[in-house]
Amino acid sequence: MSRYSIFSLARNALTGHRNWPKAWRSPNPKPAYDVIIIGGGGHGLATAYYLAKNHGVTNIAVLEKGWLGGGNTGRNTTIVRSNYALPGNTLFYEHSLKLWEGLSQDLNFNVMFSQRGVINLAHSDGQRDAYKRRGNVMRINGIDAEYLDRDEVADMVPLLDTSPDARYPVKGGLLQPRAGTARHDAVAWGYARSADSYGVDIIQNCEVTGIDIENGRAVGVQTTRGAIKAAKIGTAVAGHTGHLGAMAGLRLPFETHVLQAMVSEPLKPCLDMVVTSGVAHAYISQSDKGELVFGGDLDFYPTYAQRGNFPRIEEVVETMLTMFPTFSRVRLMRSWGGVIDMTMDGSPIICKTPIDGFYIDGGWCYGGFKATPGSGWVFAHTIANDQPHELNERFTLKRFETGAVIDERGAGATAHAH
Amino acid sequence: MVDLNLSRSALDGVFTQGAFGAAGDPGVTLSERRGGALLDLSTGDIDATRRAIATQFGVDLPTKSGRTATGDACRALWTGPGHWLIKTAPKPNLERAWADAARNSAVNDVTHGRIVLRIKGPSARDILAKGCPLDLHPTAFPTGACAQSLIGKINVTIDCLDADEFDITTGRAYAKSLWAWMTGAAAEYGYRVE
Amino acid sequence: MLHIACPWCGLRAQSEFTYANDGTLIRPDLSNDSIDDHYNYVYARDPRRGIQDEMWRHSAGCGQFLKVRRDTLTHEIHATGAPQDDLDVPKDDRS
Amino acid sequence: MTGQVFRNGAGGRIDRTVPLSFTFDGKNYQGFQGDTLASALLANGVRVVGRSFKYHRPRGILGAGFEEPNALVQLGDGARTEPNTQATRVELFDGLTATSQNRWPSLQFDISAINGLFHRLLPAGFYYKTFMAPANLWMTYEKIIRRAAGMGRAPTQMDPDIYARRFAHCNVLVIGGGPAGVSAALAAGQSGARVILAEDNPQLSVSETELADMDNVTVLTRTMAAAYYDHNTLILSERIADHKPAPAPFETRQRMWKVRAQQVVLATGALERPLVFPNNDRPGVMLASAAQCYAADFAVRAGNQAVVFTNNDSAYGAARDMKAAGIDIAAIIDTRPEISDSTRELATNTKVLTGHAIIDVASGRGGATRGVTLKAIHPDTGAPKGSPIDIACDVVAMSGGWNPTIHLFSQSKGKIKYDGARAAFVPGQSFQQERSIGAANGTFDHEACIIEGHNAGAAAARDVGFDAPDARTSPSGIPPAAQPLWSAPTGAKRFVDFQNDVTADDIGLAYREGYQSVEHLKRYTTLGMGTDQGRTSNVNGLAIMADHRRLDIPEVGTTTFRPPFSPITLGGIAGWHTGQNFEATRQSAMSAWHEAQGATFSNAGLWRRPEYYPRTGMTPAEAVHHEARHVREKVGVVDVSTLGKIDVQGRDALEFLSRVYINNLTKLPVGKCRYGVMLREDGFVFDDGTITRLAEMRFLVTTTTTHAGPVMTHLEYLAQVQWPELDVHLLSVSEDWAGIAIAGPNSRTLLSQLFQDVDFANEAFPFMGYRETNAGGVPVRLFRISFSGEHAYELNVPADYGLNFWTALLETGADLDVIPYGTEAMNILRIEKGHVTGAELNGRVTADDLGFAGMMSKLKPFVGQVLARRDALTAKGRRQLVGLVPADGETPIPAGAQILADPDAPPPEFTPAAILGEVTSNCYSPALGHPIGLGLVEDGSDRHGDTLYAHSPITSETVAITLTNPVFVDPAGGRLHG
Repeated sequence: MSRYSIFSLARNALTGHRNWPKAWRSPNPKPAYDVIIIGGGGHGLATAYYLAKNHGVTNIAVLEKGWLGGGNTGRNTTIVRSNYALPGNTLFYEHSLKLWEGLSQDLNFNVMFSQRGVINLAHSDGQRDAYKRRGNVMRINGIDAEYLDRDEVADMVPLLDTSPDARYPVKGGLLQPRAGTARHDAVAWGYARSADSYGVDIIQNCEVTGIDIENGRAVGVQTTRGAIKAAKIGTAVAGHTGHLGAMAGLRLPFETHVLQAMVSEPLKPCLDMVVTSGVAHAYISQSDKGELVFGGDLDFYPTYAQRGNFPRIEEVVETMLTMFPTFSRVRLMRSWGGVIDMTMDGSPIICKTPIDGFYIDGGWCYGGFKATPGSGWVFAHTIANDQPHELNERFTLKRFETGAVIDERGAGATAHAH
Repeated sequence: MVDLNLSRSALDGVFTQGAFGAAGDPGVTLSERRGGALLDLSTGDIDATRRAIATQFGVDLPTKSGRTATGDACRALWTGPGHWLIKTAPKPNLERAWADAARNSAVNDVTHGRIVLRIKGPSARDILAKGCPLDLHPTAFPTGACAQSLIGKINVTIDCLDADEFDITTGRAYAKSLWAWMTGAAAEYGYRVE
Repeated sequence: MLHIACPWCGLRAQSEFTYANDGTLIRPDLSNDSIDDHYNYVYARDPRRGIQDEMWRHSAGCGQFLKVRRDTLTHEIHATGAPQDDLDVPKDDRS
Repeated sequence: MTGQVFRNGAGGRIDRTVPLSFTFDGKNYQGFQGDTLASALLANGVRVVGRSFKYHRPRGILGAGFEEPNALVQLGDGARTEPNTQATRVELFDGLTATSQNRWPSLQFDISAINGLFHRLLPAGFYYKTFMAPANLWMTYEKIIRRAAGMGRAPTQMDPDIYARRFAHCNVLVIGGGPAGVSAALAAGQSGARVILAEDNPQLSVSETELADMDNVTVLTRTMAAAYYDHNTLILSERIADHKPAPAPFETRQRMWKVRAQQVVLATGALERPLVFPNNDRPGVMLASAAQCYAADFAVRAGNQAVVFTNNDSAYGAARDMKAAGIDIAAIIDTRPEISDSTRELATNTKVLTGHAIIDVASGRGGATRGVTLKAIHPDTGAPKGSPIDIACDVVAMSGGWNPTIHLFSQSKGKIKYDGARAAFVPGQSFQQERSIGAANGTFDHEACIIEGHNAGAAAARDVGFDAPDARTSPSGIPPAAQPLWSAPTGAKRFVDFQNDVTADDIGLAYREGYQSVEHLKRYTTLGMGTDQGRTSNVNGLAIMADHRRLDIPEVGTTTFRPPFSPITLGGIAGWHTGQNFEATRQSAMSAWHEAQGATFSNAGLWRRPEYYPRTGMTPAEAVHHEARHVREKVGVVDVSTLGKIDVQGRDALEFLSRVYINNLTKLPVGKCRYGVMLREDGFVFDDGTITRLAEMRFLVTTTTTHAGPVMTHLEYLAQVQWPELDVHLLSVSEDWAGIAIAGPNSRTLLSQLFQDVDFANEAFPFMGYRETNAGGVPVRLFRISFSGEHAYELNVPADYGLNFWTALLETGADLDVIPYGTEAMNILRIEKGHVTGAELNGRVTADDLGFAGMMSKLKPFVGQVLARRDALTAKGRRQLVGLVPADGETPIPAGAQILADPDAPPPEFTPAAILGEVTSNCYSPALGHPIGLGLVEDGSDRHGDTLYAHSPITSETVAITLTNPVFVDPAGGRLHG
């Protein structure tokens, strides 16, 4: 792998940038691999990378039905944080955040992880206490968190409406200073390039159409580019886990929903933090290009179509302008949708399945992007060792049968309320 | 002893009479309707209930969705399968009488849980269309039609009394918000409050 | 924006409706105390890329739940009916 | 007319009798009514209007409409300022002010243009390869990058304007008021169908009086179709007042139409493509159609001397119109080796060089074009050859062919296809009830457009049952002019995406590095990601990538066209529903009274509830404590109208409730209440409230304020979907009844005075009893229930009487020292009594966790019963409700604290910290004289008397606490029952 740096950039400038190598190869699939990862998004590529780097497994194929990072890796609002309250989530997301902190250097690819801070706004006394409760869990677990009062929030986010007579007045907020945003596409590309350098075969335009199971054991996959054998098969196919599970005969506690996101036209810097509101669900930040990036709730009906409808856009924009009234004359530039696996408790599933050699990583609900490094790290561990790491031992399928659900919102067994 | 029988509208003190908004001929007149009774009627036995209501109120309950029927001092709005909103002059103890007499059905006196706003004038349909997703074109929503839908984010029942005249019923607690919406929506056309 | 034909009120805008649940779920009998059966009712789902039956509620209309046969890839709605209706039976033939 | 040196004395669609003044970058200019800002700037000879995004190169006006990537200005200032506005779509008005963007300190001298010198270091994606070391400097680098990026500035003052949304329905919606669209609207309108025609320009392209006379046709001008969603729903953005200095009083600035159309006709036209050649971004290089438009519509000469550069026939018409407007056409450069005779006829007396191409553009003062260099090109490879020819000019009018505007078609899920003859993507199979016509369909012939429009409009109307005019025969067989795509194969800075500074070399680099799929290309180079969303760049970019990959363009594919078609204001999308109007507010019958008393309010769902009533001489906390203490000592009244209330009637009402509550209700007689708990299907606690049997087959159940909606939905779902055989009728009556709780030792006396016909004696009206009475003709419901733990009642009266009863209670009870209390005091009272609410009912607790196990009937099945038996819900170590008191008897228990045995334990690595529980509620108890709290603690029921720590590092508080029974006040219930 040719190293990226200001020096290599200068050197290549002399030759008109004609000699840069491909970031990753485009090999044809081999007949068999030690491990097949289905899904060439951030999670799948990260899994391949950590399998190679941490566990010495390099005979791996990553199968992607379209283009790398074309699922939710390239469709999210790029927020990275670890401000969770329940055991299972806290340390997992924190581990992921720590990996983010060294990711650009680890991958030698600038993923532009911007630790600008994430503020969750509290709009009532109850919410204030709930955020303190969460912040305390974080602190006790060694995760950074600060509680801000209204004036401190107003200082950090000057355009936010913090007036006491607002429809939902801001009472304060929970700040995680180390949280922030990252350049989403770069994460997929960075992992792809590094995984490739370990010899991982990244195969695009290769859709899995069937899982071969013999005697209760997964032995290979059928794809649009032929059958491929493998000793172990893992899926990391945000939004399509239920569908792939069904190929293997599993009924999973998922529904697939569409989540929309949108950006404004680019503006000079006017919002330095990521701000989320708890009353009306919305999250807003400003990209390095200057676009305001924002999103809110699901469209609230199951779908596999990567397109949403207008009522949700109206509601998200209403919320955004209620928070930031002066953005009224700013224009919406682009909106899009991504499909996500909504689990019945809002937390992910990273585990072995009842089928030997078949592993799933899914159920990321709203939160898959920030989990990318952590998810790949523990999923690689799980596949390599055939047992979970401590960090993902609660993310089982079994938890729904036993009742050991990880339900941050307390919304119960619905797939669209978390 | 204090007088306990003093009923107050949810819009008490919320509006004043007069002309507001854009200058010129007002697009609509807004007013609150008070004084009648509202009954919510739900039944699992439509035929028996229709007979009973015909006897008691002299109105033939509409069975087609979105239709109203008018009796002597009574108007019945279809609000769902086996479900009606009956607007009538107040009669004592309707609810109790019904509960004792009828089976497989329920009546609730909702007079005090709802408010009724009347909007009348050439801009009425345009104003409602600003918040209501129904097709309000006169051919699609003619005189005598009714529907439950939304205005803004508020659930409402819309009763088309005449070409440009509507009664809008909503929950009492939403009265101020609906009033704010109505006057906000009507301002560009100009409106009178009566 | 979706437009859904409420079996009682006719074609109405999406904003009057709320999605409720998988439309094929039948709650285990009251006498059934099998955890597995309740688990299947409450948690397990069969994802359908394509046409599936769903339960929606005409929440800002008549308040009734309705069954909606919808394509999850295209959002086309092929049929609607009352919760107990068999949508395979043409609308006019349903009892 | 001084200054408008590029304006002709006659011609165009402008009104010379209405001169308008405006400023650009602080300098005064003149234009006319009917101008756009762009046409007026050109008329005044303003060439440089902005700086490019990355290299800060001077840029001029490229287009004349939607396609414009360069001429983006900051419009206006103060509260009405608006960033990134396309000068080509701004209608000029008197007093308009505009400022160029993305330059500092000035448009003429921009410091960041130094980026241009380092351009070799800044190829596509350079930032992915650098700024990584040292790691801690990235946040500094990022600040600089952010400051350099952006474009316009967001307003920082409140927008004074009004926005509206509205719904509309029609049989046929026609998008586009060009010849095809107007023809379609006419044909559909003649059938009697309800038609809406939307056109972005201030007027239709043809004046059509017949259309205006049709009552069934609504023509919306200044209206842009922004999006095409499912089920034929389109979003239109109408600009009502943007062409004026400010809206009139009460006038809406912009109205967003949400149109549900049975049939849609898309007549959205086509946009011209630039050609890709070195320095094709110099100010003065513009689209031929734009130069033509300025000449014909605005009587503005884009310059004095033009070179027309084309690969197709359409530019010859442009050259003719430019020439007619007085622009000297130095030459027409055509990349095609040969052109037809008819084409050549269009260019009589003009020098035409076929088989040639521009290989460089020279710039003069301020960067503006002053000449071009040409070469002959190889007919097969397109490679320049031979000796260069220089031609002086100040305008280059280029045409690279036409892209049908298929954005809406694509948004509708229609399949687009590549048409090699037209060298463009055109609509293929429709998915929705939609037809594309005219230039949007690749039909460029005027007559053919009109006929296609007529036929589509008529067919659309016919499809929805109208009797529409017959189809006309199209003069078919008009071949599109051959328009091979051409781009200069070499040379520096051949811009493909002008707004984002993406060059042909960048695309080459993306190809070499493997970012070859169109989405990777877009994301790696930012091609097509600007505010123009790649309108002028996408197809050229695809063609260049296809060339590298040796594929045909359709094999490379296209990126998805995302809504909106062109950016629309956030204010327009939100309409009424922002700020105070974001959501409706629910008010109880007593709201106005609480407000008049100066109460502060909190939100509970949509409801506003009074928190406390200020008292002179007391701090807020003291006032709250006073209220709470007073209830325990005397009597208080509190507004509880917001509780959910559901009327349940029917033969099977009891059976139904037995199935949804954990309680055994069979022994609940008429006239009694019971405290009830509901589980979710998953076995966790859903909600609590009371069940009152009003009559044999009629019950009133209450819910918490916030769960009223979800509980009602849950009950309706069960009744309608799962148990339709039950005869049960549910109705939410939350708003029908005002609710007042009367609590305290004096409550019985107070009510006895007000309702003298009711026997309030304990035997006659015991705890959990229910009575109805009639007070002055008003039906009254009385419940002897208590949330505070005091001797207490709840009173329900029809809501219109609520305020009157409230004031009557206060008046009647004046001698008994009655006071109103708010939710804060209510919260204290219920904590003192160990009653649970939101923080305890957190969706993760079981009935047993809260001490309700005894209520769970074993005699009947109920919702949630089975899954509540699961291992994790019954295991040891679950968190249970406990009371908390500070070990020292005085230190407040911190809100939101976690409960631990060892607050000094170091943070864990992979196993979660040993947190035993959490503080769910806390307050100072006036009754006890010290702080108390409620918490959920592992095996808490067995730990009464243990001392642990309430640890709140986030507020730097750690307090030793003792675990107790959660009922602090009157655990024996003497007050309730007495």
